[in-house]
Amino acid sequence: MTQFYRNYLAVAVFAVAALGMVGAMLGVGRLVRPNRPQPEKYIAYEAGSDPIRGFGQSNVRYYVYALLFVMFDVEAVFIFPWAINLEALGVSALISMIVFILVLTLGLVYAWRKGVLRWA
Amino acid sequence: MDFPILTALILLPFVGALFVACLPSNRPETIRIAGMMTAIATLGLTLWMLADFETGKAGYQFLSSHAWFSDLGVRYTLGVDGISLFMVVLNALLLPIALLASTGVNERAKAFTVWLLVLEAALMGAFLALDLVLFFVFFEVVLVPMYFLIAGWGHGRRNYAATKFFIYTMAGSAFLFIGILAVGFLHKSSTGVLTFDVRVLTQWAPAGIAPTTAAWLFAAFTIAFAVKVPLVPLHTWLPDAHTEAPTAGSVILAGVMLKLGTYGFLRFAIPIFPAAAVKYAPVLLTLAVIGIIYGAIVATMQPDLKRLVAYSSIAHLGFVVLGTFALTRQGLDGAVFTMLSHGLTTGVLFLIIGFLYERRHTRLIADFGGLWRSAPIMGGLFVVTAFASIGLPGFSGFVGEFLALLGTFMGHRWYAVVAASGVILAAIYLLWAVQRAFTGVPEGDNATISDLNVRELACILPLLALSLFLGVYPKPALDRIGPSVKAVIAHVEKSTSYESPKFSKHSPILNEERMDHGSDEMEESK
Amino acid sequence: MIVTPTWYLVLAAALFSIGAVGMLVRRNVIVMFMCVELMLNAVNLTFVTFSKTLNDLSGQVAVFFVLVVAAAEVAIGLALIVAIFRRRHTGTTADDISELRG
Amino acid sequence: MNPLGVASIVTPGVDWLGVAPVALLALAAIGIVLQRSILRRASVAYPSALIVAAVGIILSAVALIAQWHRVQTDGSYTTLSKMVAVDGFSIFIGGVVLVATACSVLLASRYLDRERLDGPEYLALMLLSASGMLAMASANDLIAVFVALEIVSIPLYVLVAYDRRRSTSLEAGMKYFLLGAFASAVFLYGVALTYGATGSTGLVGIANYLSEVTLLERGTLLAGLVLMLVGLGFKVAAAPFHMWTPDVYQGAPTPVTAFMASATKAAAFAALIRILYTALGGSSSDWRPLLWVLAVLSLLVGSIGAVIQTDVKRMLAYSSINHAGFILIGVQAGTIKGVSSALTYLAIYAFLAVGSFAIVGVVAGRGDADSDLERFKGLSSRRTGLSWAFTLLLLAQAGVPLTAGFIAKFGVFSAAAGAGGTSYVLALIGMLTAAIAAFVYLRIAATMFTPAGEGDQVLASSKVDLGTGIVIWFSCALTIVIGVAPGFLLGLAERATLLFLR
Repeated sequence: MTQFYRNYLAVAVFAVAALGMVGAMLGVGRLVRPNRPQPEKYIAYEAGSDPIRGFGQSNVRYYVYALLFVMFDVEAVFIFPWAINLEALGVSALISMIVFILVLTLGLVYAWRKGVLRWA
Repeated sequence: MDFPILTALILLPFVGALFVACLPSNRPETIRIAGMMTAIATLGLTLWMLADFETGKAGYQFLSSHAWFSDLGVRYTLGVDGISLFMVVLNALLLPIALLASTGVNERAKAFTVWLLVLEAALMGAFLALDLVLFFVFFEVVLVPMYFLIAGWGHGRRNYAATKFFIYTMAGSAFLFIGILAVGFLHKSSTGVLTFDVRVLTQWAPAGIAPTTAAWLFAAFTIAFAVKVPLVPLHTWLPDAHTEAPTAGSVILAGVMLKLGTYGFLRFAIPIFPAAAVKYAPVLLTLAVIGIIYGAIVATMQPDLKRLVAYSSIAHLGFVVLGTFALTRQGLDGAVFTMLSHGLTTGVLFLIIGFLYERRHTRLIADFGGLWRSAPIMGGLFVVTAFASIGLPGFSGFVGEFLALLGTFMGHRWYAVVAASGVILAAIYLLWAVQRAFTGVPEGDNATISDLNVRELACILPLLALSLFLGVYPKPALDRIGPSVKAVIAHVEKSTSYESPKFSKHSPILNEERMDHGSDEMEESK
Repeated sequence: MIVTPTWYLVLAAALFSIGAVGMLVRRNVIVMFMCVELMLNAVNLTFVTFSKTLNDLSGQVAVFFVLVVAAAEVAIGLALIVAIFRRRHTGTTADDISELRG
Repeated sequence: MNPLGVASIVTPGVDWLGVAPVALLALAAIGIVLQRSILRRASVAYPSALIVAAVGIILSAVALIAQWHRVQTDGSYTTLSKMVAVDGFSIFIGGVVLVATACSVLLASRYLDRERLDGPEYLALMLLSASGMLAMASANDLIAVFVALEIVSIPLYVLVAYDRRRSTSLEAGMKYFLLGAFASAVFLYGVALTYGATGSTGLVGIANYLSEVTLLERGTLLAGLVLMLVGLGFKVAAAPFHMWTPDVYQGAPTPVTAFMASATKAAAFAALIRILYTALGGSSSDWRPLLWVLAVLSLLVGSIGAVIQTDVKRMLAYSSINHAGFILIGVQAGTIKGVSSALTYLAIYAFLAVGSFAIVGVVAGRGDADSDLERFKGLSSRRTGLSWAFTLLLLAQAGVPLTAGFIAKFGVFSAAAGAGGTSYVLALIGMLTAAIAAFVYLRIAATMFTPAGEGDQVLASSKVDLGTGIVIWFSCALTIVIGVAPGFLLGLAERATLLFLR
């Protein structure tokens, strides 16, 4: 196999892994979640806000999720360059990144413990 | 001197103030006694210094000097000479009297006593400091106790008066501070040493600073001192402050604090910038004359006794500035002597007005009348004091103002002539006030007014006696003032082309030989 | 037509000015907030352009930091806006929020 | 070396002592968040968070002292590939920030309890902000300055709006956030332009480039300089970038105001001084006139603006603008003396501000309800000690001799006199505005000593708790001690400036 194809092999492996991961997550979700069909769940904008009275005040919760998402999204800015050079950077960089992610995780844990993630 | 007597003079009232501050505030008698003891001890120390003071020497005595904050070239340097000596004595003398006169202050007596003692300490420091920055420190610190005395125990619009007083002086001293820094740093850039020592700068500055720069710096110093004196366009804080201040505050304010301005001219502005002082002397002489006439005329029209005396202070200090910027020995002698004498006589006037106010709760001349008949001792003493203040021969006021006018006459004839009319105006406003308030038939409350008691007499009599003594026999004071003043004139003459006018041999009244002792010409002129 | 680095710099300056002016002119808090973001991104463009012309990487590194900081500011800013709306249920202009004045 | 044969990248060496003060504070903040995640009971959470905060501050201070000794013997040094400078300057400012932080933490306990606010979060945010300030004091690279600035600001936005039930607090937070973010963006654009003009973001790199190359076209560099000055001008509350100050100082919880006035100002000035002196020291003729104008405007706006206020917190906010002007007098001198005088001023102003706001916090009472001047009427009869302490601090702020305020002003004025020329004019303006500002201070003092009339509503002020008491005593004692014997502080500032890395 040429070098050229070997590179693409990595892509293929990643593609399969990604598909598998998504499948596994959905499958596990299907196994775990309760199944109680209700008519309200089929209305558009089901998740909390009332479609009739328009864009109300009650959707503050979305912000919390958006904020959390932004924080973890930005994490990627540092993780990408780090990941590309991981081998060259050595162990100390690995430790640094672990610490970094731990700090971010701590934030998430804190938010969870404060009850921010609870919907109702 | 082994014992640092000058430091002790500053520290003693301050320590006394701290001690009083620690006493329980519900024991006003204890507080008063402790305050009085401190003030009397300070007076004793001052008298000891006065006794030890070597008459006939021009330089600073009892010198002591220590590093303070050396990074910035500031030293703690104290010394006393003939110019500051009597200011220190006056300060020490007036304070126990001010305390004694304030036994009626029952509201927050502790704070009152503490502030008065702090005021004394700060004033001592200002008169003794020989480092420009140290002087400035005390010059500014003085404002704080005085502010609280006026704002806390004053009358009427006391907050307004106190704030006006504070802001005026602080704005003035802004110029002084920049001037001080400029002198220090100019000295540094030419010699490499950062110092604010008056003795060093006085020797260096006349030749070391360019004439234009010196003129600007002289102006900066002058503004600050002119506010304090106060000279006429900058005087408006004084009537308010005096009127609203409690009696003790007025006594110290007029007696000692105003002299900080004239003292500043004599000690700093003239010796450091002699050329500028000579050049701009006419400006200051003019302001002084305006002050004398204006103060007297406005005093005549005042309905309020205290305001009247306040304006008369402006006139009296005009004489001091007049004598100072005459730049003659006689003029300076007269200036320093008037500083002392004005402290005594105006102090008494404020005291008597204060006692009157305690009885009648008014100071308006129109509310009084016929007091002499109901309170003969008070009336008599008031008239005597009025005479002393006018400058009747035989009282100290005469000696000072005569010398100041004489000194001015030698070099600036017309200024002296115009200023002399101020003496007549003084007679008009004071005697007219006496006539309205004390003569006639008493009516209503005026008829039942009680006469001065022993405590009040104890406040007044020493000052009056001293004024009388110095008026008859001024030699002890002039002997001590003379050499220092002579040195100032000699310094000005040495560092500029200025020559102070001397009496010509043909003078019909006096001649040069007789001028050697200040006391001689007094006897002559009588 | 050749697009030189100057074009990018001018574009960035224009974006920055639009943001700055918008910040000063607009009264809607969310729009003001967006203006700040616009300014930050104009700065990013400037950094990248200079990094390219100077052939120096530190400009691009700077962009990473700016991105992260901008995200953090978004988080705080939105949280503040939400808190204010919860508290008063009024409009979103800066004039509505003015109890403090001297 | 490694199996795939990739060339290894040399990561920058870390001098752990150099970053220890910053890291320890940040660690303490993280520790508080962690233990808050574990401990849920409020009664346990706050005391334990307080202990963590105290340990963090103390350890950070110990690290600073260790740095000081090391710098004394080995001289200044940089670490993290010249991003962080460890020198006398950074340590001095770090000390000021730590003291101010400790005081603000002491003030906070009572306040949080009184307002029923969540304590541990507050402490974590404050420590995080303080760690940013320490980083700012030693930031030796424009990007590091920016990141540090944001670490300072972002927690502060939250702290200002911390009292979410009070709409004024939220409003102040919003204002501070919008203007702060704007200022950061402006500052950052200045950084980008400076980077474009010199090809470096490191302060030493910029200085080297400017000393080697004569720029033909200085426009970009000057624009960068001006924009950076504008950005930092916002942070130090210098006019004409002061608009947010009165509103934010008034609306913020009082302990936060104290923290902002003392620590934030010190840190922002540290960054300003380091950028100007280290990176642009060679072109001081460019920035000195700019600072001159900033100083004059700050002096005038601060003093005159204060006169027309009726709220004590707003008065103190304007006075803080005025003080920024005084510090700028020292900075604009462009000399070593100027730096050391600015350091002295910052140190002195820090405890004056903390003490003053502590007292305002006590008087304003529950809900920070009302810091109106009327509220202070007759304070002397209700709280004699408190009113005297406040009077002392106010007099010191006015610059009355024998208080620390005089030493501060004396320092900056002698720096101005040493620089000569137009600095004299500046010094004179400064003194005159000090007289105007004195009017404001006296007005507050006079109000306290005016007995409350019949109609005046006398609300009960809250009690002085231990923490607040310590802070007030501490600042009053320092005011007098430094006022009478300033040698130690002046020597320390002098020493710190000599070890200033340039």
